[in-house]
Amino acid sequence: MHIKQEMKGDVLVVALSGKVIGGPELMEVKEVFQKAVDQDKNKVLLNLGKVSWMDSSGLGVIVSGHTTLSRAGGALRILNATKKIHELFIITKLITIFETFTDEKEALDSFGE
Amino acid sequence: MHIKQEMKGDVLVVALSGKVIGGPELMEVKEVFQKAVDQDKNKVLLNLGKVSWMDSSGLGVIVSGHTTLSRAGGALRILNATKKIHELFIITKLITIFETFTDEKEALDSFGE
Amino acid sequence: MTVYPIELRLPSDVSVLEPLQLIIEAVGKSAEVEENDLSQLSVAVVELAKNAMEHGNKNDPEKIVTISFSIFPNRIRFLIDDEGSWEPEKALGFNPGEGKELLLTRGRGVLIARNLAKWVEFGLTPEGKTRVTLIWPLN
Amino acid sequence: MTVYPIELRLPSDVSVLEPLQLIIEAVGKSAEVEENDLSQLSVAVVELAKNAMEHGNKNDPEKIVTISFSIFPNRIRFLIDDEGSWEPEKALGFNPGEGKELLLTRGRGVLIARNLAKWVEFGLTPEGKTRVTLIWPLN
Ligand SMILES: Nc1ncnc2c1ncn2[C@@H]1O[C@H](COP(=O)(O)OP(=O)(O)O)[C@@H](O)[C@H]1O
Ligand SMILES: Nc1ncnc2c1ncn2[C@@H]1O[C@H](COP(=O)(O)OP(=O)(O)O)[C@@H](O)[C@H]1O
Repeated sequence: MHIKQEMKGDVLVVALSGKVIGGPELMEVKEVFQKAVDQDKNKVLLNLGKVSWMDSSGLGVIVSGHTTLSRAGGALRILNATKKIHELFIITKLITIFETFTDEKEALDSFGE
Repeated sequence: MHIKQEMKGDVLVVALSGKVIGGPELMEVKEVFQKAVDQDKNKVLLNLGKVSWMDSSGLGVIVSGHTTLSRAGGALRILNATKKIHELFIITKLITIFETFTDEKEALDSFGE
Repeated sequence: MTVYPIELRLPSDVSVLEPLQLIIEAVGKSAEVEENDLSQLSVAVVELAKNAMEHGNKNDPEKIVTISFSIFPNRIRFLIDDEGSWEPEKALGFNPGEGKELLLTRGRGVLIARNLAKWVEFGLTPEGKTRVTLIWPLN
Repeated sequence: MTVYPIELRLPSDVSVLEPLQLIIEAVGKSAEVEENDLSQLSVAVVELAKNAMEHGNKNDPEKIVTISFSIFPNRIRFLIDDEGSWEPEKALGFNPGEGKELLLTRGRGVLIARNLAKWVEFGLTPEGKTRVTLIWPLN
């Protein structure tokens, strides 16, 4: 798994790629969200477009990010979840709490509303 | 593994495809050679171009085919061995007893010489 | 035709998860599971293997998770055994996803495995250890 | 860093060869063996596994071949154990390929495994059973 971070306007875009399978790597993702809040960047767009494999551990970290960011008055939104990852959001009903996008501009704009 | 047979002039072209890994399948290949001799088709060109995996069991059957056909006054020649299969022929020195070709016409013509 | 199971014995350590995921997809491939379904199969099995390591074996790398699989003409059967002795009834009705539970960071593994694999059954081996059976139909 | 081995237990039956080939390539993949070298790795291991089934276990499906593998940073180590007790010296000098021997239909497995894997060592387990060690370097 790789993590790439980039500011676009006042939104932190975090792009994961590869396999999100568990172990110490997942802690890193959790820390990214915590650090974002610490630095007052609490609008985060998580790009999952290049994630080739993910299971419930990945979802757990995403939920924890959601909680961390919401509490700080921000939000975590999802970009480009593949069909299979989208299915996991549906199975677990997480789809009801996450806004998901397939267009980056639209996703970034949504934070301004 | 699949076996395809086709007469081209007086040469029987036997094309293997897929994995040549062992078990009852290998017996089938052996029988193809035996049957060819029984039917007086003892010039056989073995096309390995579509074999994705092969080990020493495959080589064993090819050697047995060589012996069967040579004894009947014919020959077994090899067409389109992939780089990896060619390497097996080199490692085992079988390259010294088999004529190998990368061009079908040339291979077919070689039987007439 | 007798079907002989192949057994995979894994120490309870996160380092095995990645090879495990690829191995399970290799098993699926050899049973001719469609390319596009392989990752769903591996997600389901890895979820259950993680549970076995974590809840059954308390992440003790000396404790083994055994995954045995048999490829039948119409299905693959996976048996996922750990060294714990769970009361399987606890698995019944476990289903987060309403109200506040939605925000728990865990508790989704069984739900996902059950949804992807259609048939996941919790039980015990004859020796009284936790055994999860997952059936993956082939067509 | 402790490296924990994963163990694969295979009944001595030809039906396991195809899943085994794919599983070994999955192991290679997870150790980042180059795509193009995967089939050489699987040929080498399958050759040795076939020998273990055939010569060690006399093709008795009740007898098990155990392949355990450990992925180290610079190599994968495979241990291929069967239930026989071979005198390993017999493996030394075994090398067909001269004169009449060239036309034998068998006897090429070890030669091929040794050439593809660079390091193949015959020995015995502490219990006196046949163990073949194959080391696949990683770069
Ligand atoms: N193999 C097992 N041994 C013991 N308990 C288990 C096992 N598998 C699942 N469980 C129990 O079922 C619960 C639900 O599992 P799961 O849905 O995967 O969520 P999580 O593992 O994230 O808690 C676990 O918290 C655990 O209590
Ligand atoms: N695991 C084993 N147990 C006992 N004998 C073995 C084992 N592996 C190899 N051998 C011996 O070494 C010989 C050479 O093996 P190999 O080169 O693979 O040729 P083949 O298996 O075709 O005879 C075998 O014929 C057998 O006598």
